[in-house]
This record gives sequence, structure tokens and C-alpha cells, in this order.
Amino acid sequence: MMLILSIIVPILWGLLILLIRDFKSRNALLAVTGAGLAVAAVLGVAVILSGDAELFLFSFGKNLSLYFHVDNMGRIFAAIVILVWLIAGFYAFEYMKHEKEEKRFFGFYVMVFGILHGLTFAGNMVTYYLFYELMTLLSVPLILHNRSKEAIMGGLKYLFYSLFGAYMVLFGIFFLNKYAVTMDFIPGGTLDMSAVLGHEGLMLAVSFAMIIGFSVKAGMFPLHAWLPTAHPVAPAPASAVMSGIIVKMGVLGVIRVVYYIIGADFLRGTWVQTVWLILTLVTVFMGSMLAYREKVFKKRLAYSTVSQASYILFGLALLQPSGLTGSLLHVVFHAVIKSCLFLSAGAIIYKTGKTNVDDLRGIGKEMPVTIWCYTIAGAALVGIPPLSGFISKWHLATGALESGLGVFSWLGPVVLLVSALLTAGYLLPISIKGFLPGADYNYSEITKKEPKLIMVVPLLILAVLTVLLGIFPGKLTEYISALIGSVL
Amino acid sequence: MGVNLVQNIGEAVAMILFGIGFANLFFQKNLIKKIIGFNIMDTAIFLFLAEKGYIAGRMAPIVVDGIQDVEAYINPIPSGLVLTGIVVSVSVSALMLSLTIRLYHRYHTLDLDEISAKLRKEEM
Amino acid sequence: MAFVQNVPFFSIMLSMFSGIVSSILPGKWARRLNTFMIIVVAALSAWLFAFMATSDIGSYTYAMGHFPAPIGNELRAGVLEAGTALFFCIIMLLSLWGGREKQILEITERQQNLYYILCNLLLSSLLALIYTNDLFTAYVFIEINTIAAGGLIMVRQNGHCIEATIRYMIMSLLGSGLLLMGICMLYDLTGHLLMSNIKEQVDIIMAAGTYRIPMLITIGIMTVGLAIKSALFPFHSWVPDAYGYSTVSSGAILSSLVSKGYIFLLIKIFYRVIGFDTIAGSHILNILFIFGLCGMIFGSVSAIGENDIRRMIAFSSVAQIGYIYMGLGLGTEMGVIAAVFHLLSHGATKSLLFVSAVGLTDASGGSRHFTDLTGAAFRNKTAGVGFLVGSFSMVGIPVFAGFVSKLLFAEAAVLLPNWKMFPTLIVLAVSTVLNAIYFLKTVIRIYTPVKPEVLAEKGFECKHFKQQVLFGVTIVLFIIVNLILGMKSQPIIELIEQGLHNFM
Amino acid sequence: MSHYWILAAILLPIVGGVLLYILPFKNKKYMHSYVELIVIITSVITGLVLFKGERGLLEVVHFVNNLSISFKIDGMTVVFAGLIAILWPLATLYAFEYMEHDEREKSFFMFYTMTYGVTLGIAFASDILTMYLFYELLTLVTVPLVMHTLTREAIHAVRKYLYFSLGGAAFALMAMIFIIIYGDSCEFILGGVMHTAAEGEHAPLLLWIYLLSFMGFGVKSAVWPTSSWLPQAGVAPTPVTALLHAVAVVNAGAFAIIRLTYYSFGTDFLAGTWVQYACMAIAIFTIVYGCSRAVKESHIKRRLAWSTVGNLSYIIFGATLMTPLGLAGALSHFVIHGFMKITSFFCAGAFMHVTGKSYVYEMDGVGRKMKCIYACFTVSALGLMGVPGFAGFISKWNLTEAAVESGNGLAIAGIAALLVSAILTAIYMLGVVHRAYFPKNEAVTIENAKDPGWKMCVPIALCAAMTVILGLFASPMVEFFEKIAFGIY
Repeated sequence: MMLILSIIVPILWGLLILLIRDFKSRNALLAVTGAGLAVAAVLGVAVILSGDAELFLFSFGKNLSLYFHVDNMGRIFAAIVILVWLIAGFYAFEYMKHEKEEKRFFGFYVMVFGILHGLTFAGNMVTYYLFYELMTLLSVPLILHNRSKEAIMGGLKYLFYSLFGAYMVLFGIFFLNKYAVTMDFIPGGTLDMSAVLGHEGLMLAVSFAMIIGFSVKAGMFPLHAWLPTAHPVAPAPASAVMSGIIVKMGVLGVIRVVYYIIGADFLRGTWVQTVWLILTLVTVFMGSMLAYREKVFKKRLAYSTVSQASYILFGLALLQPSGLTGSLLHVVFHAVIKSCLFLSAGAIIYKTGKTNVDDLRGIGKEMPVTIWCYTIAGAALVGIPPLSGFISKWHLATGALESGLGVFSWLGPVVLLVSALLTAGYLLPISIKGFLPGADYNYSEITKKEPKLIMVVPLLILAVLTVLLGIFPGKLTEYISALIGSVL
Repeated sequence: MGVNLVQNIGEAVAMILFGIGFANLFFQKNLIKKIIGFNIMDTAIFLFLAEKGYIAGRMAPIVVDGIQDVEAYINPIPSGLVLTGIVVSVSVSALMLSLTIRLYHRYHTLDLDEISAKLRKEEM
Repeated sequence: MAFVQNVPFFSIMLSMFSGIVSSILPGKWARRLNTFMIIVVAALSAWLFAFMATSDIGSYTYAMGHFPAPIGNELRAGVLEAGTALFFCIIMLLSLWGGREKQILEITERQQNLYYILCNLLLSSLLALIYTNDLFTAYVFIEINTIAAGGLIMVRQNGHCIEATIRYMIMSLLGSGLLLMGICMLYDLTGHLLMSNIKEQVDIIMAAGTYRIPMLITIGIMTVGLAIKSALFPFHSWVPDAYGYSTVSSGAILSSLVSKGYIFLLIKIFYRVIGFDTIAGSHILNILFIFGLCGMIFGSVSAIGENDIRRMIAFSSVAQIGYIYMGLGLGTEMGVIAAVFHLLSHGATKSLLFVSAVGLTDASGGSRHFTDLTGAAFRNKTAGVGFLVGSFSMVGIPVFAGFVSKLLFAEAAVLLPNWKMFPTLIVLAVSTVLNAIYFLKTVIRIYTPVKPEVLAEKGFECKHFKQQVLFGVTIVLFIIVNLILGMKSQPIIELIEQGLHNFM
Repeated sequence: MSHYWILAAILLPIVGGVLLYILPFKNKKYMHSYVELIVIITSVITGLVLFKGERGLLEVVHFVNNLSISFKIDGMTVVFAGLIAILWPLATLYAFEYMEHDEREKSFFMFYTMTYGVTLGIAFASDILTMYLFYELLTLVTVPLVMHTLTREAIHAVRKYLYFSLGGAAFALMAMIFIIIYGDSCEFILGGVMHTAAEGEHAPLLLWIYLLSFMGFGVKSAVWPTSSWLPQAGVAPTPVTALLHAVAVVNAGAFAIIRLTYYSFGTDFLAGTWVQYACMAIAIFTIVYGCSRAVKESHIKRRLAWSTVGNLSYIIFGATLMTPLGLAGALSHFVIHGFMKITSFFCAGAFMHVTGKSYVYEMDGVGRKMKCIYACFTVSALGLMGVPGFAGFISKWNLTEAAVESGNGLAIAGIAALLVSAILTAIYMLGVVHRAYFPKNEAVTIENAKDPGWKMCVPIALCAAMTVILGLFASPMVEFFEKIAFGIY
């Protein structure tokens, strides 16, 4: 019951916001939105805490049913969804002030919250696919919010890339319908081996299609191009949740397909794994490289997301416990870190209107808190111990080394390392120049531009989380390891 | 071959004439020449028929001197056919000629293609 | 011998004598006599037809005068002959009725009776072609037919018509010359002129295996001669002018009856003189087949390019004649049945088209060009409906006659054991498309409404049913004939089959 | 109920249409109520006949040999007749408002009503000749509708439509002949009617003939390479495009192909032969081709028409799988596409009717003004894309399930094509939705845009509702289709 409410209530709430013709004042809108977000979050948390609930909602055709099942994997994702969504939401209260048509933004924002609940709690492939599509469709308005030409192009690009990915997935689902015993998510996979017998090649191709399909959302090469287009044009809170959450839903999709439907055993050692590994490593390197060369701040962060998301995928592709642990940790950490980064970028744009990296000299003097948060998050992403990013990368690297995949067991860590250096190279100079603009900087012009508390607090929360998770990763890691035990 | 040709010289000539007539009727542009061609063609057929009906050394099938023996006369049917044919041929020739005259009065030419061209011009 | 068996003789004589009598009557009375005569002949034929269809004698020969074969002249009648005679009478009557108004306008008072003389002669010669059992008689009546038909074209005395007549005459004479030559050679080979006797001799000759080449040449000459006369492609150059410019009744009669008479004779020659197996074994049929196919395509293509509705219909006739020859050329009985049925259905349809086309052109200020015909079907609704039905029949919409013949052709083709099947089917389909293109283009055109002010400017008038009762009735009757052929085809086909069997 | 009522259902609209032309009506209102009455009565009769009628053969006219005009009711009939019986009254209602300013409204409704009867004739036809007859009639009776506007463009379009359709039918006729000759009867019997002997001896020939007829009937359902008439015919008034060129006429083509494949030639005979692959390849190509052309097209109705081209080939693709499941999938798309596409066409028509504009790039921001219309349009767009929860997903699901199940190699390419087309559909449909709801800042929104009257909104809303309902509660329908396909019904 709680489960269905956690999905339906935000959707209806969002719809309500959209349908109400006029709010008396902006505060009324914010109040309604805030209440919606809060209710949704409470419901979500309640579901997370209330044990392994199952819910068969209804069937709209043979083998086509809406079925929800709360499991540990879903819980992790649900937790970060709730966290990031709330924080970014409250941040948006202030940020969206300078945008028009806020009502629409918040309406969709609340709706997508509900959809995300549905995604994380989905119990079978069809349900997952349904909510995945809805997420794509409903998140588009968030991106093209300001309706500039670029924004619309960015939104459409996002839409069509995502749909393309979704249809690749659908292609797979069509076949799973025949070759899987059930499409419910069961750790270890549900392939009907007797049916697959003789069709292994087909099944591998299908798996590959599904992996690629979901990876589109996670920005894996060669279908990563939507990220750098869509992110810069979207409002900052939207960029934050895109990178923090929506990209992760692609990852969740891959996890569900690989570990819960097809089964890691089926893929291990096949060409699918090889190609997948190659693609992820290429993406990791290429993403960082492009980020390094990018001058537009948010675009740089977007490329960074491309690269980091593929860290996660790389871990998944290893099909090996340590790698998977690393991936899941990185899911959490990256969600927090990247949201933090984007929100700080948003704060900068909000206050100064500067979008180019080169213009940000001395920004640290103007907005010290923001840039500190940025710096901490950045350092975490680079993987500087004891910040959180280090933990996940460590696991990933160990996973690669332990995997026994020949060339990948050493190439993987090397690429990760190089990419980490590049990450440092593209993230930290902003902090350095921001705080130490150099001798020729005109200090007299500095004005305090720190944004309002409602924007700064989310940044601070996220930054603190980054640190805390890095210092006390024990509980989380344990939780994840326990979960992985059942999957692999 | 040669013997056959000599024996059937009449038929051969008829065929050649038929060809000449046919070609004239078909290819000549001048209407009068066409009609002449037609007549040659028909005549050739009559020649052929007459040749077929003729039996050497016998008389035309007109009862003369009371001789009623079939052996005495040539085959009468082709002759009858020729007569009928001539009637038809004459009437058709007459019709054609009258048409030709009319056309000539109107267009002052006997060339059929020219007449067509003039007609087309009239229509414009 | 039952009295009814005299009908063939009576009907030929009746029409011939009424022609002669007409020469002394004024135009009006000649017309009445003509109508009366046709109705009587039709009634007689119907009587004979009913008799033949119900009795089991199949067919009989009728000796003219008292001379027995092989010297005497013979007629022969069976169910197919009687039926065809009846059909020809009906179509002729309807064509004359439908075109009467126009014909009165187009032909001078003085020549009115001439027109009906020619009509009567034409009918008598057609009947003779249908019934005769004697090849030379056939030739004579072919010539009469030619002259009468030429007269029908020429009677509207403008340049086009005279030119068309002379072209028609030239082609006809070429054809009849060849036919006569063929008859003579056949006589030379067999020594007979009566069909049944020739058949016996031909069988003997064929069995003996002698005179192969002369036989082939003879068959060839005769076939080509009749093909030329019935305007088979590529001998159709006279068709558009002759059908297109003569007065409408003439055009309708020429295209739906005269050419059909020759084809009927040709079928008779095939069956009764040479023997169908012999024919089917020679390559003559293949030639007919190929020219038939070419005609189907070429006629339609020319019709598409045509800008004059009458000439378009005329070109369509070329295509339809192609169908018939294609059917004959298939060389199977099914093919011939289809050809005979098409002979009927095309006869009924084409005359309807000619007649209603005139109604349309009259409602468009006499202009025959497509641009002026826009919306004509609203100005003369009866003619519009007539044209619509005719077009549908031509295109092959079920329920109408054309569909059945198309169906029969295709069935015949499918059952073929040889290479001809695919060309037939494909050309049939392609020609259907082409038919659809030019007929329905016209239908759309005539059913496209025009603004009243444009009409007023051009001075086109509307014609209501009341102003043209005879015309209207004719169109309705034509449509009924068409529907009967289309919907009650089963008995008709059975009768054709029976008739063809009697030929042997 | 006696099965003579079938005749009543077919003839009532035809006669009613003719009467409409003859009867003098005092004002438009009377005429409208008359038309709607006729259509509704016909629908009611049809419904009663379908579900209560006797399952006998009704022979009306007997032609040559075993050819006759006769009717019967079987599963396919129920699907087709049922579909149009639901849609026709709605479309007519819509047409009242759409055609309100038209001078020649009367002749429009005359033919519009007549078409109903003719389409029912196709649905009820029990043998190939009857179907062919009504098939031809359908072509002819819709001609005045397509050329209703009488513009040069319309006349050009109508000619093309005519020539294509009749030409196609001519080829299909050839196949008919073969069925007459090599079949035990001309009736439609699930599993085919071919002689076993004929199948053996003449198999190569019959396969060619099947291809010929497939292409022939395919013309109406706009199979490549004869698909270009459909977008051109979009010049017709929207009620025509919506009902006829998205549902009735084009579905008649698909219907004929299904009849031919499953009920005349028989799938046992065709399955696994080269001709199956050829036809399937054509269908697959058309799916992608139609959708790509739709993406390129900026005239809204033409865009939807190209989309129809693609979607119809979904049906054809299902049919060419030549398995019962394939047939069931084809039928579900047959029905579902009808509802979805009519909705989108109706919406496009409403936009054109209200604003007088017709290009996608003129739609900036109208979604905010014509709320009802564009909400429905969005629903249909999502349906066409195949978003789960909307009807389009169900049919896609069934089709692909059948394709996977068939184990046919080419069918996998078909699935891929389906998905490619889905993404293309997303591009051309969501492109419209986007523009309507999220115009670019600088774009100018048409001022006078507003929701049209109830006569338009109600049919649109109902059809859109059907899209959702069928998407959520499709199971009974799909089970029914499977029954039909397995010959149980």
C-alpha cells in the first residue's frame, strides 16, 4: 500500500500543480511543491524501511503486468533518489526564481519523483521499462525548461537518444518474453536455459542490445552525445538530478538486466563482456579527455559524468563481486558528488551569470562557501583519500585486478588512474584559480556574492555527505557486499 | 519446279498481279492510283479463279447444241464466282471514285496524307 | 422442319427488302420502317433463339431454294447464331435510338432515308455473316457490309468523314481482297465453298499431310484479311477518325457490331471451315495473340494521350478488339468462349459509351475536348450515368459486363498449358490499369462540378430527362443489357459453350 | 437474428446516402440528425448481427460457376465490422463540425454514408468475389470524398489514388482467378482452400501469384512501392483522411491480404517459402520507409499519412509471419492502430479547422490553447510510439511475441524495424507535441486557437480514451483475437 502510494501520490501531486491554473503567490507554489516533495520522500523512506514488500498491481496483457518488489538493490537506489531529489528540489526553490514558468518545472519535478520510486521498486522488466519510458518523457520538460533554441534542441536530443536506448531494451524484452522463465527480477538471472539452448548467439546479441540500450542513459560511448548537449541548457537543479539520478537509472537498468534477468554467468567470458569492457574504458578515458578540453563549465561537468558513469559500468562489466561493490558504491558517491558539483555550478551561474571556466578567476573569493563545497566534491571525484570517491575507485581497481580477464585486469586500473588524473586536471583548476587568482587579480572589485541560505545549505549537506561517506564507508560497504552475495 | 511453273503459269501471274495490286492499294498515296491498285488486285483474283475453273479443251458452260454431258464443259462455279466478284468490284470502285471526287472538290488534291494535313489545319 | 427454322432466311430478307423499300420512302417513314423491321427481326431471332435453346437439335442447315449441297447455297443456325443475331438487333436498335436526335441534326433531310437504307443493308449483311454456311456468300455480304458501313460513316458529309470513309474503305478492301484470295485458294484446295464440305476435305488433306504450305498460307491470308477488317492492331489507323467523326449512331454501330460481325465470321471459319485443332496447331494463332496483346496496350496508351472524348473511346475499341484476338489467340476453348463473351459485352458497353459521350458533348456546347466537359455529367445526368456505367464496365468493376469477360479471359489464361499464361495475365492487368486511367480520368472530369457563372459564360445548357426521353430510355436499356450480361453471365456462357460445340 | 440483417446493415447506409441526396432538407440540423441516425442505426444493426446473428452463408446473387455474392460472419468480420461500427458514428459527428462551412456538405455526407455500407460489405464478404466487388466499390465511392475540395491538388491526388487502387485490384483479380481454379471453393476458410494436388503441382506458380496479389491488395494499405498515394490523398477533408485513410480503406487492404493469406492460400502452403520472406521483407521495408518519410514531412496530415503507411505495414508484417499468433498480433494492431490514428488525425483536423493552418511549424504553443485536442494528440502519440500503458504497446507486444515465437530469421529484422520505426515515430510525433507545448521563446503562437465545439471534442476524447483503455485492459481483446487466429471463434 505504502508502495503504490509512494508512486502515485507524487505523480498526482505533480499533475495537480500543473493543472492548477494560478497560484496566488510564488510562496504558495513553493509550499505545495515542498509539501509534495516531503510527502513523497516520507512515503519513499517508509517503503525502504518496511521490508521486502511485493505488490502485483495488475496485468494488462499476457506476461504484461505491473509488479513491484522492494529489494536491497532497489533500496540503495531509492535512498539516493530521495536524498538527491529532495536536496536539489529545495535548492531549486531559490534557483528557479530567475526562470519563468516555475510551476511547470516543479510540477514535472514532483511527478518524476514518483516515477523514480516506481523505477527503483519495479519488480519485473516490463514495469521497469514502463517507468523508464515515463521518466524519459516527463523529464524532458525539465531540460528544455527555458525554451531557448538550444534548450529545445538539447531536450529533444535527450529524448530521442533515450528513446532509442529504450527501444533497444524493448527489443531485448521481446525476446526475453520467450527465452526467460519469468521477467521478474530474481538475483542470478531467470533465463530458461532449455529454451536458450541452440540460440545462445541470439541471446548474447539480445543481452548486448539491452546493455547498450540502458547504457544510453548512462552516457556510454558511442551514445553519450546527449549529455553534453542537454546538461548546459538545463537549469542547474535539473542538471544535478540528471547526472545524479537519471543517469543512475540507466545503471540500475543494466544491473537488473545483467544480474537479475540474464545472469552474470551467461555473459562471463563472452564477446559481450569484452566489447562492453572496451566500450566502458573508452568512455572513461574519452569522457575525461573531453572534459579536460571543454571550456563551458556545465559541459565540462557533463563530460565528467560521461566518464564517471562508465566507471560504474566498467565495474558492472567485470561481472565480479569486488567490481560490483565498487560500482554500487560509486553509484552512491557519484550521485552525491555530481549533484554537488552541478549545484555549485548552478549557484555560480545564478549569481554571476558566468558559464565559461576561464571567467571564473577569483570566484572563490566571491563565493567561498560554494567553491569550498565544490572543491571537496571535486577532490572526492578525483579519488583523493579519505574522501568517498577513493573508496569506490579502490574497489573497482581491485575488482579489475581480481577479475582475471587478461588484458583488462591491468588495463582497467591504468585507465582509471589516468582518468583520475585527468579528473583532477579538469576539476581542480577552477578551485585553484578561484581561490588563488594570481597577482594581477584586482581584489578591490570583489563583492560577496554568496547565494541565499536555501541554496547554500543543500551544497553543504552534499559536501558533508561526501566526506562522511568517505570516512565511514563501513556500513554501506557491508550492506552492499551482503547484497552482492545473493546476486553473484 | 520449272515444269510446275510452266503448267501453272496463269496462277503464277495471278499471284504476281495480286501482289502488285495489293502493294499499290496499300502504299500509293494518290487515291486514283490506289483505286487502280484495287482493281488490279481484284482482277488478279478473277484470273486466278478463271484459271482454276478452266479445263483445257472444254467449252464454257453454256448449253449449246443440246450437249448436256458434264464432261464437255469447264467447271461453271468459278465462272459464277468471277461474275459475282466483278459486280462487287465495280460497285466498290464506283463508291471509291465518287468519294475521291468529293475529296478532290474539297481539297484539290488526291494525296491522302495531304488531305489529312489540311483537315488537321482546318481543326486548329 | 419447324416453321421457326425459316427465321434466318426471313430475317436476312426482311432487312434487305426493307432497305430496298426505304429508298422510295421519305426519311421519317424510312426511320419508322427501320425501327419496325429491327424489332421484328429481333423478335424473330428471339423466337429462334428460344427454340434452339430449348430443343435438342443443336444446329441445323437450311438450304436456300431447292438446290442441295454442294451446289446450293446454305444457311446454318444454332443457338449461338440466333443469340448473336438477337443481340446485334438490340444493340443496333438502341444505338439508333440513342443517336437519333444527333443524327437528325447532322444529316440533311434529303439523306435521311439513305441513312436507313444503309442501316437496313448493314443489318441484313450482318445477319447473313452470322447465318451463312457458304464462304462466297460470306464474301459478298462482307462487301455489302463494307459499303454500307462506309456509307454510314460518309453520310455526315464533312471533310473528316469523307476522309475517314476513304481510309476505312482502303483498309477494308485490302482485307476483303485477302479474304477473297483465301477463299479462292481454299476452293482450289478443296473444291467446295460450303463450310461443312470444306471441313470434310480439309480434314482429309490434313490427315494425308499434303498441301501443308498452301493450307497455312490460305488460313493466314483469310485470318489476316478479317483481322484487318475488324481493326486489329496495327491495322487500326482508320478507327479513330471513322468512329470519332461519324454521326454517333454510326460510330456506335461500327464499333460494336460491324467489327464484331467479322470476328464472328472468323470464329466460324476457325471452327467450321478449318477445324479448331488445325488452327490451334498452326502458328497463326500466336500471331493473333501477340498482335492482340500489342493492341491492348497500344490502344489504351493512345487513348490516354487523346484529348477528344470520341476519339478516346475509339482508341479504346482498338484495345478491346485486342482483347478479343488475344482470347482467340490463346488457342483453347475457354479462350474462344471468353472472346465471344467479350464480343457481346464490348458491343453492349462501347455503344453505350458512344451514345452517352454524345449526350455529354452536347451538354458542353458540342465541344469534345476534355476541358469543356468538366461537370458535364451534372448538366446531362442521364448521359453521365451512362458514361459512368460504361466506364465501370470497361474497367472491370464486378456486376458489370466487362468484369465477367475479364474474368473469363483470365480464367482461360490460367488454365493454359503453355507460355502464353504470364503475358496474358500481365497484359490483362496492365491494360486494366490503363483503362482505369483514361476512363476514370474522364469520369472524374465529368463529375467535377463547375461554378454556375462559368457555365453561364460558356453558354452550356442543362438537359433534363424530360427533354430527351428516347435518349434516356435508351441509356437505361443499355445499362440493363450491361447488367444482365454482368450478373446473369452463367447461362449466357453455357449457351456460348453449347453454340461453339455445335459449330464442330 | 436472421442473417438477412447483414444485407440491411450494408444497404441501409448506401440507400440512406442516396436518399440524402434526393430528400430536401429544411436546414442543416435536420440533415445532420438524419445522417447520424442512419449511421447509428447501421452500427446498431451491425453490432446485433455480429453478436446475435446466425452464422450461416447468405447468398445474394449467383454468378458464373461457384462465384457468387454472399456474406457471412466469422472472426475477421467481427473485428473489422466491429471496429468501423464503433468509429463511424464518431467520425460522422466530428464531420458535422468540420464540414460546417462547406458548400457541398450534402454530397460529402452522401458519399461518406455510402462508404460505410461498402466497407461493411468488405467485412461481411464471405468469398473472394464479393470482397473484390466491394473492394472496387470502396475505391470508387471514396473518390468523390477525396476530391471533395476540387482543387487541382485534390484532383491530382484522386487520380493517383484511383489508378493505384484499381491497378492493384487488377493484379489481385489475377490471384482470384487462380483461387477459383485451383481452390476447392472461393469461400474464406481459415487454413486456405487450395487443392492439395494443385499446391504440389503448381506450387512455384501459385507462389508468384500470391506475391502478385499481395502487391495488388497491398496498394490499398500503402505497401511500398505503391504507398505514395496515401499522403497525397491527405488533401481530402479530415473526416475522410481520419476515418478512411487511416482506418476503413487502408484497413480494407490489410484485411484483404489477411483474408488471402490465411483464408484462401492458406498458411500451411505459404509459410517457409521464398514468397513469405519476400512479402515480409517488403512489409519491413515499408515500416521503416513510411516512418522515415513521416519524419521528413512537415505538413501535419501528410506526416500522419506517412505514419499510417508505416503502421499499416505492422499489420502486414504480422500477417506475413503466417502463424496464428502473427494473425492475432496483426489483428490487434488492426484495431488499435485504428483508434490511435483516428485520434491523431482528428486532432490534426481540429487544429486545421480552428486555425486554418496546416504545417507542423505553425503549431508553436497551440497545445496550451487547445488543451483538450493536444492532450488527446499526446495520448495518441504515446500510443503510436508504443509506450506501455497505451494501446500501441499491446499490439507491438503481440506482434513481436509472434515474431519471436515464429523463430523466423527475418522476423527478427522485423522486430528491429518495429523499434526503428518506434524511434522515428517518437521523432515525428513528439516533435509535434513539443512544439505545441514548449514552443521556442521567439516563436509566435497563433492567436485565435481554442478548443473546437463538442462535436469535435467528444469523438476525439472518446477515441483517445479507447487508446488508453485498450492499453490497460487489452487481455480480453487479445484473447479474442487469438481465438480467431486459432479458428476457435
